[in-house]
Amino acid sequence: GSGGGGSNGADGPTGSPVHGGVVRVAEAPSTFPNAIWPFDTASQESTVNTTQFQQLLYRPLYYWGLNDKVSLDPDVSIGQTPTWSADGNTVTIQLKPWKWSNGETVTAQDALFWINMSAAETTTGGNYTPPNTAIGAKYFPDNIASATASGQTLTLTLNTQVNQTWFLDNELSQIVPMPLAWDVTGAGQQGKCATDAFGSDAMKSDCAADYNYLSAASTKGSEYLSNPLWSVVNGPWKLKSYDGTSGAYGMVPNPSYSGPQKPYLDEVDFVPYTSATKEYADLQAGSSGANAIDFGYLPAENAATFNAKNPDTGNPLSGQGYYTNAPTYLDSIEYYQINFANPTVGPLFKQPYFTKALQETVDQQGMIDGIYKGWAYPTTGAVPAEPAGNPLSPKSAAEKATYDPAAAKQLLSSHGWDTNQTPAVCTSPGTGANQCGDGIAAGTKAAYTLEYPSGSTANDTMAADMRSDAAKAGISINTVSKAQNTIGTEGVACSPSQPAGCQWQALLYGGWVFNPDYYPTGDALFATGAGPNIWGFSDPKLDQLAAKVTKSNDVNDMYAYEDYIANDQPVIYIPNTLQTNEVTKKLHIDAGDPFQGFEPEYWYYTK
Amino acid sequence: MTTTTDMTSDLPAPAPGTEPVERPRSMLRRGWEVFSENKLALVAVGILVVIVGFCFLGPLFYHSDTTVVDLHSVTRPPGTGHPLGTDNDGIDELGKMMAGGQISLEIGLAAGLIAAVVGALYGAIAGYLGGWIDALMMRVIDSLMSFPLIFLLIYLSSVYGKSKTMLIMEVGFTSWFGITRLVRGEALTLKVRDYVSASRMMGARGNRIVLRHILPNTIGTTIVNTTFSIADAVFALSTLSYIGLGLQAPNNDLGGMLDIGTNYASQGFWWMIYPPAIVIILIILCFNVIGDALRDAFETRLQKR
Amino acid sequence: MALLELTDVRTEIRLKRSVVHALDGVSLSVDAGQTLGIVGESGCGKTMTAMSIMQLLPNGGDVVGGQVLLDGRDLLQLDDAAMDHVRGNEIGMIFQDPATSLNPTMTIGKQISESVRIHRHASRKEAHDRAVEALSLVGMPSPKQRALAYPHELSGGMRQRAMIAMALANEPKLLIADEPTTALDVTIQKQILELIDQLKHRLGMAVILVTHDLGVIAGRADQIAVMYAGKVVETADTETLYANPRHPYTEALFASLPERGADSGERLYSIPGLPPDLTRPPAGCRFAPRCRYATEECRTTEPPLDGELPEHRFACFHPVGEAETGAPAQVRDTAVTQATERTRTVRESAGGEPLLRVTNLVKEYPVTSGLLLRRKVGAVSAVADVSLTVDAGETVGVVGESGCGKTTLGKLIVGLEAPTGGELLFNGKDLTRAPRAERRQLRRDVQLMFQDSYAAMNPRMTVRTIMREPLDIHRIGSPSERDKRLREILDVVGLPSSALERYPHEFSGGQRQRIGLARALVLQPRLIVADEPVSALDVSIQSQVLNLMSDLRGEFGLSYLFISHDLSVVRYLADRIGVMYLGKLVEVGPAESVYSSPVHHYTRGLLDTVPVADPVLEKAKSSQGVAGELPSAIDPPSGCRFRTRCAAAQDLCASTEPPLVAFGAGDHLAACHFPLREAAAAQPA
Amino acid sequence: MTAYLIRRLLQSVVTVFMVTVISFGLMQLLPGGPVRAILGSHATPTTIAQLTHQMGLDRPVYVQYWNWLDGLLHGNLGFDYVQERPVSDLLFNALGASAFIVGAALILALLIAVPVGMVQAIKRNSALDHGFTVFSFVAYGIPTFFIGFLIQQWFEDDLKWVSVQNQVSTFGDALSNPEAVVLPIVTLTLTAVAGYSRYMRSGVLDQITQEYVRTAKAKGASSRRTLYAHVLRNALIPMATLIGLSLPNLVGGALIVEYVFNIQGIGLLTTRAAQQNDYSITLAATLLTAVVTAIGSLLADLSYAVLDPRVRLT
Ligand SMILES: Nc1ncnc2c1ncn2[C@@H]1O[C@H](COP(=O)(O)OP(=O)(O)OP(=O)(O)O)[C@@H](O)[C@H]1O
Ligand SMILES: Nc1ncnc2c1ncn2[C@@H]1O[C@H](COP(=O)(O)OP(=O)(O)OP(=O)(O)O)[C@@H](O)[C@H]1O
Ligand SMILES: [Mg+2]
Ligand SMILES: [Mg+2]
Ligand code: NI
Repeated sequence: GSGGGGSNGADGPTGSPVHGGVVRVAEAPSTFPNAIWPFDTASQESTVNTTQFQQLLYRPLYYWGLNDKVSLDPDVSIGQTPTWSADGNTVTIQLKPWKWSNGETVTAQDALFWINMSAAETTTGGNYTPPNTAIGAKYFPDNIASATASGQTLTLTLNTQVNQTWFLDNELSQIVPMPLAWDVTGAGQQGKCATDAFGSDAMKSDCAADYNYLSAASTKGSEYLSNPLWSVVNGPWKLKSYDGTSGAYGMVPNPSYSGPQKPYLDEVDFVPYTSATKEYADLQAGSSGANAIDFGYLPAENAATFNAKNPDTGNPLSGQGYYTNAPTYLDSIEYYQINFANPTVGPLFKQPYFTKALQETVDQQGMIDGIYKGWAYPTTGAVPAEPAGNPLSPKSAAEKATYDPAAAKQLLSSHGWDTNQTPAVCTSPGTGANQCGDGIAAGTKAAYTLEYPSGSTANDTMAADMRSDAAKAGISINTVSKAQNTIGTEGVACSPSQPAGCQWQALLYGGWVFNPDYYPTGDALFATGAGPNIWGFSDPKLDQLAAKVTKSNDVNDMYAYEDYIANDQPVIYIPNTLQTNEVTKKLHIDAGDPFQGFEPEYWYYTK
Repeated sequence: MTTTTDMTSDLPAPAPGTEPVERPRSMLRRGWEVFSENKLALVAVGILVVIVGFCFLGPLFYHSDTTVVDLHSVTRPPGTGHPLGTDNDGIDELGKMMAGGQISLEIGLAAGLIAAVVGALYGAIAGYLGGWIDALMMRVIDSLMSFPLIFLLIYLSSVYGKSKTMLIMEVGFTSWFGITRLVRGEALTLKVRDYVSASRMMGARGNRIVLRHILPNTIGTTIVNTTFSIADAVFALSTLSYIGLGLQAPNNDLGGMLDIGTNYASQGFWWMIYPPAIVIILIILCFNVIGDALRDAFETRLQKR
Repeated sequence: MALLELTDVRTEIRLKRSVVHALDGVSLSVDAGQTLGIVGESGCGKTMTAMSIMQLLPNGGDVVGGQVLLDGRDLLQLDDAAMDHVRGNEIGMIFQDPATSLNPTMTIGKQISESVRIHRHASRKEAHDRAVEALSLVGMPSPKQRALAYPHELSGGMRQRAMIAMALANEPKLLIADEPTTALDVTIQKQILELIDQLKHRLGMAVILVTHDLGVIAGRADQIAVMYAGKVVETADTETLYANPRHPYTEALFASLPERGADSGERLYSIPGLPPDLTRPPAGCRFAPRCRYATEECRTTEPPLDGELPEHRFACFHPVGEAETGAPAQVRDTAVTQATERTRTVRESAGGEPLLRVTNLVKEYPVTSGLLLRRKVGAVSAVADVSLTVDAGETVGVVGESGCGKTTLGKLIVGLEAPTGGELLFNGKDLTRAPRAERRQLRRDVQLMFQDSYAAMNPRMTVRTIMREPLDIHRIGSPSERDKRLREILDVVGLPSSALERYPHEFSGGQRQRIGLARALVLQPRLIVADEPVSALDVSIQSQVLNLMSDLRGEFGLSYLFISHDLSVVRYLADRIGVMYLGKLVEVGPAESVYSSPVHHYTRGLLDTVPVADPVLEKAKSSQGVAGELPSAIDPPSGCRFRTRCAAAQDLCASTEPPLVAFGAGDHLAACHFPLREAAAAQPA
Repeated sequence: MTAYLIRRLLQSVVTVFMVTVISFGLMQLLPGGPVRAILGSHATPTTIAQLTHQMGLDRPVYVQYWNWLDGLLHGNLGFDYVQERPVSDLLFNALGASAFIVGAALILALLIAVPVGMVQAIKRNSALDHGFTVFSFVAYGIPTFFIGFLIQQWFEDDLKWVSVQNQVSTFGDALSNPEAVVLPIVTLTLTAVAGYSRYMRSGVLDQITQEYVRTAKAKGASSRRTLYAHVLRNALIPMATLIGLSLPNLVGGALIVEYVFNIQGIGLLTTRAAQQNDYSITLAATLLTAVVTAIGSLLADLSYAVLDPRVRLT
């Protein structure tokens, strides 16, 4: 959160800020940014890449997170509040004349560059959701009829009715102005993507040429510093060092940053770790050493039981010079993905009774208490219950996580499964009410493989617990731990047109932070064919409801969507965890924003 | 006896044939005597027997379910119901150690035996054939031995998988080079021994010489080094598990238990670390001590005492 | 007063579970300028005596009683530092195997000068000069350069010279030589013994010469002590002892010597049984269990070391030989010399095709060099153009220095090596070129008896498996027939059939050699190639094996090709003898003829070199034997290969290779341009 | 001696060549072939065909091998499709820290093990000997990672003698941050000392029973002199080959301590790559370490040849 953040006592020392100093931040185990260009593919779209790396360098048109709420921060945004034409078909945006570090002004052309790129690169762009013609739903940029830039003014004409909140929160929020210095197709070869007319054929090929060059350069870690492309920034920070082998990188203030809140610190270093154990060992060495970690995290197994009033209670590293600030409730839901289109287990997951039974075997509260010691809260549906600011329907606000393996078992046996063995076996195939369901042959086993990220004891335990509890209901989960990256590359979209991506059965990769789809309509996540929806989930009714939200300004449409999806099970929910930070006592940081971003420009040492 | 073979003169000397063919202690007996003189080795055998009993027979007497996770009783210190406490999954540590020890031992032994068979055969054949073939076969071993084992193992396990059978093959594959070298060295000296010449002169072929004469005489080396390679296999396996490239949950070997346990070191949950660590160290230690004693026993085999 | 005097020395070696009573009351003395010889079977305590003097006993060893007086000073009372000063300074010592007794990573010059530096506190330079001096003293050629050589760069003889130089660098009063020549060739042995003798005179020191060889000691020692089982059983001056041994053990040792039986054709005497186990030495006379004169008294009471004359003492209640009065001894017929007539075989085939005909046999081993592709850069000429016949029932002996190609010849004949050239006809059929099946058949008729039967038996197999192996390989008979055959053969070689179930290591050396012979006999061969079958055995056991071989020859009509470096053994058994030198057969002929009137200078030298167990003969020998060392077989001398060591060599010898020509009657042939006697008029084809 | 040197050199050229053949073979044996391994299981036939062609994998094996080898000789270890970087970039970066740790541990271990083994042999069966024997057995029996863990526990967490928070990846890093590498080096040294000291002990014992030692004593050399002038040198010579033989072990140990102590060396890189099924790095690192150890053993052997006069003639 920006702006008024920091009022909370748990944000640390309240003395007056000092300018200067270096902060060393511990990275999560084996996790570090690997793409610098803020135009990510689906697999590059991770919080590490976007909010902990790219956004420090390249500021989006609209910046979210005000006072730790799901709310736009107008000061930090480049774009002024958009103005709508009366008919609601045209929206005009004035860009503040911020400067790129190469001296050029951030103009509407820069925003159009991004829009053109996203219109050309629909197959590669990670945020793209294809139009659903069956229900007449269109998403960005398919819902744009024309886009023009003139000086600081960006004008977009729509070809469909939209919910304006949604359009700002979920569509305009994606736009990241790109410097014209990037409009190149090779070193020193001028491109035309930024200047082509939106939607023209020339735009498609010109942008593709730019894309090929930029996307390749974006992953060449060894050239981040040497490649002039990436020296042009407009964020508060610029890259000082980057080591693609270890994952270490450092940021220093961008002197030509034009926005508010210029950094206090001289430098922020991100320190890689291969294991949480090692990170913890370093924290234990104390915060005073020359190379001490100033901002780390406490592995779940070492945390004391969570005390919401004073998160610092029982902090094992108090003596080492650290305090624990109030945890950030991310605007997110946690789940693992089940592959509806997997030829083997897809038919199973397509049975609502089965996924419901599966969800019943997930002991969220048990995990929260047993694994996370209270540093977590249950995921109860598709719209985050925390933090404040989300449009929760009364029904979903009242939703509780349940755990009832006996009921789950009952569900299976009442649908034609022999649950006397694990895995249960379908004995009564067919589509009747008490039969296994469509596509499930006799003898099918209630079994699938769940891959989850290695390197964290908490994850291991969670997987073991889910396996153990599912077995109680006759469902056999084969849990396999793999590196986070591996799971990321494996979990590519699975669809009839991409059968090669359908190998995996279930993946615990990480949940969804509603960023930049800040309005949790689900169109960018659960809609048929949505970019992140790689698990082949498709519910025509749901698509319709979601599409309706994008068009109507009525919040009841949102509630209708929510209440519908509450009885659906697009994913299997698991607890949302709260990160336990360990911060050097001299360092003031306010609670992080709900979008998992790092905002080190707000951090300072106190006198 | 005919007169011509009567070696006695008319002198009062006993016929040489009736010389007492005194039966000295047999080779095995003598080996055992040397071995059993080594008190440390006897203790090691004892400990190993206890550990094997603990791992394989223990579950018959001590019942615990090592598959059911119980998040309401995680990381309990030792106490009633859980003599060695519980782990982060709420699983009884003692029962888990039995299961983990079983797997560690099974893989270690199987891999060690594979190494012994492959290594001894390869070495004996290379040594016997000699010349170009030997040179080539040994360069292969040289280069395989240049690979740091753990690198090779990491590669193999990440590529070919981490199931029990694959791990046996992988660990087995990486542990036969040492035996091969030694056996080959011995084969080189054995094949020029007179008894091999004698056999060759009688018309014996290569396979007979390798199988009947060379291999049996390298058995000492092979046994001694199998013992060591079992220790090494257990060692390697635990390392592999520790870095997360060994067996996958819910099949945990002792190394995997340590991997988890060490995460809780700063919490003071000693029962998740030291019991499995001690068992694994004891297994490795015992096999090494036994191997050492066996080597002594085999080396002094023909020594007059 | 004697220079060194041992009184009642008792030495024990403490093992883990037992104590070896290695020396039990040994009393000896040596005077300055005298040589004391110590003889006895293996394990009787010769080395322990030497080591007790030097106080260099193995781990656990300790002198537990007695006195070792050197110049009246008891060495046993000295502390470590003082003893260090005695070793190498007052007493020098040389060991059996110069190859292992020298530090492999230090130049010999350094090793010698170390001794000088320790005792004389000499500077590096002085010590080095002294080392070079010592090397020239021991007759090392070009001592200056050799001082800089490492042991492995020297030949065996030179190494032993270096050892001697080291021992003598400080001109000690006493030199102890423990089997100084056992590891060396006869010709070198002679040179080394001569050298020690010379140096003894030159330096006026006392020498203790330890050996198991009665011949070696005969010509060298002034006094002799015969040891048995940790005790001195007889001691006398050399002439007396050889002429009139009083202890039955000494007597038996002499009777076992093949040279004593060679002329007479008598069976050799062999001492039954084995020496006692010194961890539990028997009460009474230790020789009693093996003694043919032993009585009850011998088994209970220990005989004192005593005698009619103080110079000749023996520990026996029933001495043999002549009681002495101080007058010159008269050799008496002892029981031994009345041994039965040895069964002489009759040579079956005179004329006709011999059993084995070797013609122009050549074997060269390639010498390779090069990096990856091993190029052949030369050849070891191991056997060069040898022609030889063995008739049925005949024993042909082959003698020669080490490395002359004897073993290679044997291997070629039994088919363990393929010849480079020449022909091997067995029974008229070519052994190397016959069809495979026939060759297999022929091979069965030629068997090899190894020098070390123990090494020739797989230690992991029982005697049954070992002996059955030839039958198994050739698939002869049913299993029960095979076993029957084994038992028969064992019976023949005088072993009980219970031996079948045992392992080789459970037998004594002599028994093993019998098993080796038995195995060779299993296939009922017609020719046995025996490669040094007795050279690893003690004389007493050696005689058993020789007797057995000789007996079997008659029973089975066997022929032997008998290979040995020991001329006396060959002479005892062989009908004809071939002398090899550096791959060549230089002389061949009937045994008597070759011995009594050798033609080739090499044969002559060899005969002179071989020590004979007769002090009179031995001391009378004037010739130096064969000088120098065997040249390399890689690049053998041109012409006559012996010319480099031959006193009679002339230019002709270098340019032309002498052919084998007949000398005298029979088939006595020799290859020499300047023979010791005139060639026969008619040359054989 | 030159002949020996050259032969040994050629031998290790052959060995290194074999190392590359084996590595290449391992790469070929990847399930589904190298391309599928690179692209992952979800690759489409067209992308597979594309990359297959691009990598030249549709050519005969020997051509592929040749091209691959040619690349190796030019420092090209392949391209990592997971991290999208040339493998050599990644590897050479990480080599420094590993080299420092291995080198330091090797030297330290020898400095400790040689005198320890010697003393053990001389004072054979004394309490000291038994003590060290037990120590080396135990040190040998404890998995390296656990030794590392214990050392970290004691020195870093409990005693707080060192605090290690530095990221070390290059040789220079290691040199300038001794605190960061001291514990890993201690760990590795401990394991190495165990092996070396036992070897040294038995080497000295071997030599002590040699006959030339008896000769030296017969010369009147004192026990001290015998030991230093004769036994020690001869016992040290075979240590040279031992160093060569133990190098792979040491490098393997380095991998583990890097993992435990978070040193950004080649071991950690490999482990991480393996955890991410990033075969090209794992394989290249394996190959690289094998080549380095092969060269190491060569050097050890050569020093053996220099030390032992007996080798010179052969
Ligand atoms: N290191 C040792 N440990 C135990 N016993 C030994 C040792 N050395 C010699 N002996 C025993 O001491 C006795 C005397 O041995 P010694 O070496 O003096 O015999 P030897 O007469 O020199 O024999 P050889 O002719 O074989 O050299 C033998 O019984 C032998 O077994
Ligand atoms: N396999 C071999 N390769 C190369 N050279 C050999 C081989 N075997 C023997 N020689 C050489 O051939 C020559 C004759 O050796 P051989 O063993 O026949 O001699 P020998 O007379 O039996 O000697 P000894 O009395 O020592 O047994 C020697 O110079 C020896 O070095
Ligand atoms: Mg001796
Ligand atoms: Mg020979
Ligand atoms: Ni804030």
